[in-house]
Amino acid sequence: MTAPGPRREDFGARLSIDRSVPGRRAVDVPAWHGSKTSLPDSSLLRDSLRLPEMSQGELVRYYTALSERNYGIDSGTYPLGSCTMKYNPKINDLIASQPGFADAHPQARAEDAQGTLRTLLELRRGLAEVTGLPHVSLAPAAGAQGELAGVLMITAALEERGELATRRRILVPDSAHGTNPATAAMAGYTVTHLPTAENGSLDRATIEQELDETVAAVMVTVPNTLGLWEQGIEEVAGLIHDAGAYLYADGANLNAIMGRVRYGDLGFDVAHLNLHKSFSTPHGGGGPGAGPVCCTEELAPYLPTPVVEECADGIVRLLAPERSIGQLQQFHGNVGVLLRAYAYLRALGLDGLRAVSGQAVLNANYLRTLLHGHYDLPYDRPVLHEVVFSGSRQRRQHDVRTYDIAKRLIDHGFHPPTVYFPLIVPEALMIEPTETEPPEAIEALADALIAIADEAAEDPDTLHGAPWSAPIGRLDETTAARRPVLRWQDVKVSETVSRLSR
Amino acid sequence: MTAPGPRREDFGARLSIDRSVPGRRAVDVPAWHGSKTSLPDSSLLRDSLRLPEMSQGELVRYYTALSERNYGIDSGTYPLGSCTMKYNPKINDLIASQPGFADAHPQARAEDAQGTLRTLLELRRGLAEVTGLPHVSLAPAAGAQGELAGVLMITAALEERGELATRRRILVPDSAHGTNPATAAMAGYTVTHLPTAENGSLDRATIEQELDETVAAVMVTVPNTLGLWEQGIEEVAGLIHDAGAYLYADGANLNAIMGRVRYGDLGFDVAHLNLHKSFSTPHGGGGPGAGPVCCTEELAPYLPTPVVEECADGIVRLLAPERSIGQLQQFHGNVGVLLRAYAYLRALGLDGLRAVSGQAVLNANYLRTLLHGHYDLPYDRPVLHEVVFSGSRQRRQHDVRTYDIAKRLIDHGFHPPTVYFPLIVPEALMIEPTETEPPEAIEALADALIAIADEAAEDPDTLHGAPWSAPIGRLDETTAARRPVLRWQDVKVSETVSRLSR
Amino acid sequence: MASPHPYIPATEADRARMLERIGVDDLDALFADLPAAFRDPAIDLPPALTEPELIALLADRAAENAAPSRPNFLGAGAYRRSVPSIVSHLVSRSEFATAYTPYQPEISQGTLQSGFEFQSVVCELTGMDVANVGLYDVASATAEACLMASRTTKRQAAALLELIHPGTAGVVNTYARGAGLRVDVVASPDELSDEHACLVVQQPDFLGTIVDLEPLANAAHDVGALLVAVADPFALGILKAPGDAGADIVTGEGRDLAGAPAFGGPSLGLFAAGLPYLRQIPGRIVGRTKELHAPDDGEPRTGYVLTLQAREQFIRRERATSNVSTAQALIALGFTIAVQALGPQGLRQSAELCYQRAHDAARRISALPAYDVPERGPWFQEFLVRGPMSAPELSAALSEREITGGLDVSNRLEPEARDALLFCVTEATPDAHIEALIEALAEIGDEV
Amino acid sequence: MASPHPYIPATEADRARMLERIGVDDLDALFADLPAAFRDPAIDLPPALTEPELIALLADRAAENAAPSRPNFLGAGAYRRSVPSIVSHLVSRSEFATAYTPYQPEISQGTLQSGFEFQSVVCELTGMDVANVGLYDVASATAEACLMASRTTKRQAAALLELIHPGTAGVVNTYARGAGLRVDVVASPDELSDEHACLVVQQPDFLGTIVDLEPLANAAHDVGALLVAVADPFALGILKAPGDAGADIVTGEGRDLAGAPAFGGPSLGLFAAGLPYLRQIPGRIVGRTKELHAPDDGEPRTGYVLTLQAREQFIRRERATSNVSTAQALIALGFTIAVQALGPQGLRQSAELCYQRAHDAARRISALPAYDVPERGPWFQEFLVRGPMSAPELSAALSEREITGGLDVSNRLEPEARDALLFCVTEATPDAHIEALIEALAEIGDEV
Ligand SMILES: Cc1ncc(COP(=O)(O)O)c(C=O)c1O
Ligand SMILES: Cc1ncc(COP(=O)(O)O)c(C=O)c1O
Repeated sequence: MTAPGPRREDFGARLSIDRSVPGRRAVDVPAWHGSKTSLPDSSLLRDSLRLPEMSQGELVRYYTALSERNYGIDSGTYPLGSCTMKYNPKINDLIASQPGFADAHPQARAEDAQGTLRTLLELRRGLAEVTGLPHVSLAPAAGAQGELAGVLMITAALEERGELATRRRILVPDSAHGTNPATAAMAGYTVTHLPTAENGSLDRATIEQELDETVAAVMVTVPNTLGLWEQGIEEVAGLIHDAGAYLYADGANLNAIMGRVRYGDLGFDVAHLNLHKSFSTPHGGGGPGAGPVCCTEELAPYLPTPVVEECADGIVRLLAPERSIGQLQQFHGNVGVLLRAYAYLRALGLDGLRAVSGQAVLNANYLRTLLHGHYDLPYDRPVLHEVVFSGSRQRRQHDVRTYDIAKRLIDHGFHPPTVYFPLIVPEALMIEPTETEPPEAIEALADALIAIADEAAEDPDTLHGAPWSAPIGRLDETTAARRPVLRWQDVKVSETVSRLSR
Repeated sequence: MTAPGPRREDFGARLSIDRSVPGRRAVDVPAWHGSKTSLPDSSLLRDSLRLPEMSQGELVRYYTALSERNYGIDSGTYPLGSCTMKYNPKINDLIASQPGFADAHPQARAEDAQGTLRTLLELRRGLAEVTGLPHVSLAPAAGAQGELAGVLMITAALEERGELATRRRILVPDSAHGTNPATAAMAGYTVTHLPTAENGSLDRATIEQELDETVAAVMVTVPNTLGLWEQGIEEVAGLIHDAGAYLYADGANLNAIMGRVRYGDLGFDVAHLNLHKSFSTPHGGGGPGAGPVCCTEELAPYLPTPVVEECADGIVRLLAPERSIGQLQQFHGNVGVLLRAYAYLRALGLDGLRAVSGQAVLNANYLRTLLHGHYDLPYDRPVLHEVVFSGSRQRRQHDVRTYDIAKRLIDHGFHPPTVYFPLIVPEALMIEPTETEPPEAIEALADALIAIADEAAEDPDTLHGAPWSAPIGRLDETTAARRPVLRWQDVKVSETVSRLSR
Repeated sequence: MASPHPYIPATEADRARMLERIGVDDLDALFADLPAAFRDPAIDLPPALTEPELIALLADRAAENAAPSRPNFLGAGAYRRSVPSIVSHLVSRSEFATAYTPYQPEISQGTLQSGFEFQSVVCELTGMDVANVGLYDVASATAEACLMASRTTKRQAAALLELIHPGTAGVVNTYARGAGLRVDVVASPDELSDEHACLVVQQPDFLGTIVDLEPLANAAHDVGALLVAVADPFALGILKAPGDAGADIVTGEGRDLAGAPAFGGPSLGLFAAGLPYLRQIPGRIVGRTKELHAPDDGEPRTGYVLTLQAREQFIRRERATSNVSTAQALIALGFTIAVQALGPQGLRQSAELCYQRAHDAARRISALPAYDVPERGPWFQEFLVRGPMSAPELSAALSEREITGGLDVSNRLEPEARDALLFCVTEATPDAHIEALIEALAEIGDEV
Repeated sequence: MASPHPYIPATEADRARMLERIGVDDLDALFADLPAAFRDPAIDLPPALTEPELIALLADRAAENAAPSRPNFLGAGAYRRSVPSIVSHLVSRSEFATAYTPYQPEISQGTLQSGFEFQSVVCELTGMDVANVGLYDVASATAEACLMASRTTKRQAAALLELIHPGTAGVVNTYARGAGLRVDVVASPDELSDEHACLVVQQPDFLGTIVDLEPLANAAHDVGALLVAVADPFALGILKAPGDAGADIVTGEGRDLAGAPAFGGPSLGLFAAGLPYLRQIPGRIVGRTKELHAPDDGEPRTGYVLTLQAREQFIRRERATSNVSTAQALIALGFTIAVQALGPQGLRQSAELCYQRAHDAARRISALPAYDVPERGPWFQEFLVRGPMSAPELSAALSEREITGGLDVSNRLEPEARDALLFCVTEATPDAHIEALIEALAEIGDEV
C-alpha cells in the first residue's frame, strides 16, 4: 500500500536568502556604552550588505535540514577509493576542542604553548618512525600542499647542486592522482607520464629509458592507485638515485602498509602523508586535512617552515630549517587536525597501526573475492587497501555506465566508490572499504553490487534513472557548467532572465 | 518517474543485540598494573552479562541512524499542545556542559560550589518575580513532581492547622492534565472533578457548591488546557480561601502569561512551573525537565528540601525549610536543566519574557483564525498560548478520526499536535505553535490542516492509511499492549514461540 | 513589543499583518481576558544579556566552583566515571535532544527504539524481567518501588535497611507521607513483620559495603514482603544481578554512567521488576510491534510504541500507578550508549578496575602511620578513613591543601563510621589525585 | 593480530572466515608483494592508550598551554571573535563532519548547498562576482591569487605592498618560487611597472591601518596589473567591499569567524574574483542546477553540484589552475553559519563594537603617563603601543604579570613601529582583561 504524500518540497530552491525576512536576527550583539570614536571617513565604509535575516531557530533548522541531506561515514559505508573513508573516533574531536588547545594563539610565545608544541613534536617523531624518513614538517594543509612542499624541496636541493636549470622534468605514472602532475606543474616542471605495466606496477623499461640528466624527480604513489604494491620500487629507487634524481612518495595510501614497510627504508627521499585519510581525522566534506612532508637527512634543510624541535633548554619551538623552501601557511598548519592525528596514533600504537593496515588489506581482498566474476578486474591479483574493478562489461553488453552503477548504489544505501579513476582503467570502480567496515558491511556492499550487475542485464533503465531514493534525483551537471549559477545574485539574475525570455 | 528502490530495511528488527558479534568492542578499559586485591566471594559476583558487542564505529552508526528516525524541534514545527515545544537555544546546552558546572559534585561543600549555587539563587529570585510567589524550591525534577510537592505542602499546612483528617478532597477541573488527579491521589486525596462551563472556564456554581470543609485544595491550570484564561479566577481564589482551602496553580502554561500577570497576585498559594516548557530547555525525548514549586509566605516553611538561600556570611547554601515536606530527589534536582533555564531567563529579561508570551499568544490566535471554519472550534473565542479544535465534523461526515488527521500531518512534514486531550473536547486537536515558529510556518501548518480537511472529504482512505512518508508506517498499538514484547529477551522468546507454533 | 529577540522570528511587520488577519487592533486585545487589576505588574528582573555577555557571565560563575581539576574523593551517591566519548556526541544530536515523549511513534522511532534498548540493558544488568524507560532518580524510583510494593501487597509499611543513602531514605519518606505509608528503618531483617510491603536494601550500602542480598530476599519473602534492591548499575558489572539473588524490584541511579555528576542532576532513576508486577510499574514502557499494513515491498516492518499506557496518569488519571510524565529520557539514552559501548567485557573490566584502584588507595592510606581504614566486609569503591584528628578537622586540613576529602560520616551510628570520612576512588580518579591525597595525608599525619 | 581494537570491527573469527573465503592461509600472504628485506622493521612508538588514558594525557597537555583565561592582546592575523553558539553545534553534526568532497551530489546536498551559501556570502562581503568554496588559508589563497594574476596577465612578477602580513608574504614567496614568479615588495604603487601581474595589498594592513583601496586599484590598473586585496572578512562588516573599490581578486582568512584560533589552524582561505577570471579560479566551485528528470510529483527540483571542474587537477592534471584538492570545507561551513547568524546588522554592529572597544582601550593606554599610541591613519582593531622601555622588555614585564601583550614589531622599518608592540582588542576581549592590562601597564610605568 502506498498513497501519494504531498509534493516533495523543492528544498534546494529555497536558500537562506529566500528565507530572509528583514528585521529577523539569530544573535544579538552587545551594545557599546563607552565613549564613542567616530568611524573612519565614509569613503572607506560600506553602505550596505546583503545577508539573510533569520531567527536563531530558523537558521538552526535550515542547516540541520541541510545536514540531513548529506551522507557521512556515520551514515554508512563510504568506500571512496583513494580517500580512506574510515570511522572518525569522536574522542579526537573532543580532544582538539579542549579550550587549552583551541584557544591557543598562533603568535603565542613557545613557552606559552608547550602543550600544543610537545604534542606536535611527538606526532612528528611518530610519523618519522612510521615512514622511516627522519625529518618532518607538519605545515602542509593537505596532501596536495605536502606534494608541493616535497617537490619544492627537491627544487631547492637541485638548485644547491647547480642542476636546477637542466633538471626540468618530473616523471609521474599514468595511474597517479591528479594532484601529482598538477603539483609538478605548479612547481615549474614538465610532466612526463609513465605507463603502467600489465602487472599494475610501473613499466621498468620506460623508466630506465626516461631517466636522464633532465629528470628532477619521480613521483610514485605507494601503494599505487590500483591498490597494488609498486613492484621492485626499491630497485627503481637505486636507478633514480644513480641518475641523480629524487624519488617522491605520494603517501596518501600509507594506510595499507603502516607498520609493515617504510618509505625511508625503500629508498624514498621525500613523502607526504594524508592524515585525514590514514590517520582518521574527519574529512569535513572536503577538509580540513593535513599533509605532513617527511624526508631524508639530505633534504631536511629544505623542509618548509616551521619544523617543531625540542631545544637544548627543554622548550619545544617552531623553527625555520636553514635553507627552508619557506612557509606554506600564514601560521603553522592545520594544528587541530594534527592533534586529532596524534590522538589516533596514541590510541593505536604500533600493534594498532599494523592491525589497521592488516584489516584494511584483508577487507579489500575480501571484497575483491566476493565480487570476482561479477565485474571485470583489469589487474587480477591480490590487492592492498583498495581494489579497482571496471564496468566495461556492463558498458559493452548493456549500455550501462559506471556512472549509472554508482548512482544505483545510492538506492542500496551505500555511498558509491570512486569512479573513473585511475584514468588507466576504463569505467573504473575504485573501492576502498577501509578497516573500520565490519565484514557484514562488505558482504552487503558486494551483494548490492552483484544485484546491480544483474539489474544491468535485466533492467538497465532502472540504473540509467538512478538514484531513486536519494533526497534528490540525478542532477544535470552539464547545464550547471554551461550556464553557471554560482551565487544568490546569479539566481535572481537568471530567474529574471528566464522570466523575461518567456 | 519512479522506479523501485531495493526493499526498505526492517531497521527496527535489528537491535544492538542482533548486531552483536562476540569479541567486538567499542572502547578499551585501562589495565591495572598495581597489586591486585582478590575479588569478593564468588557468591556475591555475577557469572555472565549479556550485552551487545560492537565496534565503536558500528555503535555510532546505529545510534546515528536511530536519531535520523526521530523528529525534534530542530526538524520542524512540533505543535504539541500543552507541551510548549519551542526552539532550544544551543547556548544553554553549552553553558550547562562547561566543566566548572558539569563536574561539580553534589556533596561538595557550599564554598566549593558557589558558582552553581549563586546561579540557582538568581534563578529562584527570577522565578519568584515572574510568579509573584516569593518562595521557591528548585528541587522537583519535572512538573508532576512539582505538583506532588505543592500538594504535600498543603498537606503539611493542613496538618499544622489540625484539619488534615477532615480535608480529604481536592477539586480538579475536568480539563486538567492527567498528572493533576494522579498527583492528588498519590498524595492521598480523593479527587472531585469540576466541570468546565460553556465559556471554557470553570463553572462557578459547581465550585461554590463543592467548596466545603472537606476540601483541601483546588488545582487549577492557568491558562487552562483549552488555551483559555480561567475567568474570574481571582474571585474564585477568594472563595477558596474563605472555605479554608488552598489554591494550586498548574503553571505548565506560564509561557502564555509570563511578564503579564502573576499567580501570586491572583491569589494562588502555590504553583509549579515547567521549565522544560516555558523556559525552553530541551525536552530530551521525554526529559530531563525541571518543575520548581513556588509559594506564598504561609506555605514557605513546608517547601521541599533543599531551598537555595544566601546566608549572612554571603555564602549561598542549600537549606532545609524548617517544616519541610522533605526531599524529592537524592540530591538537589535537575541542576543542569536549571542552569539552562537561568541562561534563558537572562537572555530574555522582562521585555523578552513579555515578547515571548505576546508572540506565543499571537501565534496561537493566528492559527485559530487561519483554521477557522475548517475544523470545529468548541470554544470559539480568542485564545492564549494554544487552541483546541475538534475533529468531530470530520469524524461524523467522513469517518475520519483525529488520529488519522494527526498521522496525515506527518506526511506534510509536521509533527502532529496533541490529540484526544483535553478529554472534554471530542476528537481534540490541541495545537500550540509557540513563539519560536515564524508566521510562515504557522501558515504552512494551517494550509496542511486545511488540505487534510479537504482530503477527509475526498479521499478518506489516504488518511486512514497515513503516514505514508514516515520512516515507518502506522503501528499496531493494540497488539503491542496485548502481547507485550518489552526487551531483547522477549524478542527471542516470542520468536521462538512463533516459530514453534507455525 | 520592541524589535524581535533572536529566539523570536516574528518582526513588527509580521505582527501587524497577523493582527490584521486576526481582526484585532493590538496584542493587548488578545489578553483582554486577563484581569485588568493585575495586568502588567512591576517585575524586577535583570536586563537581557546578549549571547556573548551571557557566555562571559556564566563562564565566570563556572569558575566560582571548585576547579574540576581539584582532587576530589567524594562519592556517596555520585561517582566520577570514565564515560565513553561517543556518548556526549550522540546524545547531543538534536533529533534526540529536542524531541519530546514519543506520542507519535512513526516519527519517534529513535527515542522509542533506544527506549527498548534501555529497558533491555536494565533488565540484563539487574536480572529482572521488565523495566520502564526510567524515572527521575534513584531516590524517587525507590519511593515509587515502595508505593508499588504497597499496592501489590496491600500493606501500609515499608522497611528500609539502615545503610541506605540518606537522600534515598528522605525521598521515600516524602512519598510515603502522601501515600499514608509508614516507613521503618530496620537494623536487620529480623525486624520485618507481615505489616511490611517491602524491605529496601542498598547495594553496595551507604558506607560502600557489598551486601549479600539472598538472605535478605529470603527474610522478606518469609513475611510476604518484596525485596527492593537499590543497586549501583556500574557495580553490577561484577556484582551478582539482584534478580538472581531474589530481588523483586530493583532501582538504581544511572546518571554517572551517562555523563558528569552535574551537581547531582539531571539524574536517572532505573526501575525494573519481576513480570508479575508488570501492570503495576510506574512510568512509561516501550513495546515492540509491527506496522498495521504491509508496505508495497514486503512484510510489515518492526517498530516501537509506548505501551501498557492504561497504567499512566494521562489515561487512568487518579487511578494511575504514578503521576510521572516527563522523566529523564535523554539521560537514559546516554546510559544505554555508555553501557553498550563498554559491552559485557568492558563493564566488567571497568568495575574491576574501579575495585582494584579503590582497594589499592585504601591500602596505601591504611599503611600511613596515623591512619586507619576500618573494614565492614567486602566493599566496592568507598571506604572509611580515620585520621589523627576528628573527621571535620581532617576534612578541613585537606581542604586547605586544595583537596576535597571524603564525606564526613562521623555522626553516623555505625561504630566503624565514628570519626571517619567516607572516601571514594573510582576507575576515573586520576592517579595524580591519589598521589596528592596520600602525600597530603602523610603531611597532615606528620604535623600532628 | 591480537583481539580487535575498538576502531576495528573484525574479530579473529571474522578474519579466519574472510581469509578462508579469499583462499589464503594468512594475512601475510596478502602482503607477499612487499619486499621481504624491508618487511616489518623495528618501529619505535609509544604503547597504545585506552580512551581514558588518552583523555588524561591530552588534558594534561592542554593544561601546559597558557590558560585560556589569561589576558591576551595578540592579533596580527588571528583574532578572538564572538562566534555564535550555534556554529559549533551545527558544524559537529556528523553528516557534515564525516563526509568528504561531494563527488556524489545526490547524497551530498548538505555540503553542496552550504558551499553555494558560502560562495554567496563571500561574494557579498567582498563585493566580487564569483568565489570558490575556500582554500587552505589566507596566505596560500593570496599566493594562488598571484599565480592566477600571472596566468591571466601573462606577466611574471607580483608586487606586494609593504604592510602585508609576513606569513602571507612568506607563502607568496614559496609558491612564486615554484611558478617562476618574481616577488617585489613595494613601498608605494609608484613602483609598479608593466612587468607586474598584480599588486597585493592587505586591508587593514599588518599594523592595523585601514587602507584606501581605490587609488591602489587605479594605480594597478594603470599598468595593466590586477589588484589583489587581502581583506579581513570581519572588518568588511563596516569597511567598503574591496570589489567596490576596484579590486580584481579578494582573499581573506575565515578561521576566526568560524571558531577558535586553534594555534592558527584549521584555517580557511577565502578567494573571490571578478567574473572575467571565472575559469582561472583555483579550487572547487559549486553551481546550481536541476534534476535531469522531473519526479512524479512535479517539476525537476533544484540541486547543487561541483562545477567548472575542467579547471581542476583531477581532470586537467598538469594544466589545472591549481593542485588543490582537499581544502577546508568544514571551516567554510562554520564561517557561513557565523556570518548568516550575525546577519547584515549583526556583522556591522559586531565590527563596530570591535572598533569602539579597540579605540577605547587605545585611548586609555595613551592616557597613561609613560605610554604612547602612535597612529598611522584610521585603524580597525590593532594599534601600536610604545612604553617606557624597549618592546621586548615591556612584553616580558607584562608576561611576568600573567598578561600576553601585543606582538613585538619593534624590528620593522615603519617609524611608528619602532620600539612598539602591536596590540589587538576585539569585540570578544573581556573587559576584565582590558582592566588588567591598563593596571599592569600603569604599574610598569610607575616602576620605571
Ligand atoms: C593518491 C592521492 N594523492 C594525493 C591526494 C591529494 O591529497 P589532498 O586531497 O589531501 O590534497 C589524494 C587525495 O585527494 C590521493 O588520493
Ligand atoms: C498542563 C500540564 N500540567 C502538568 C504537566 C506535567 O509536567 P511534567 O510532564 O513535567 O511532569 C504537563 C505536561 O506534561 C502539562 O501539560
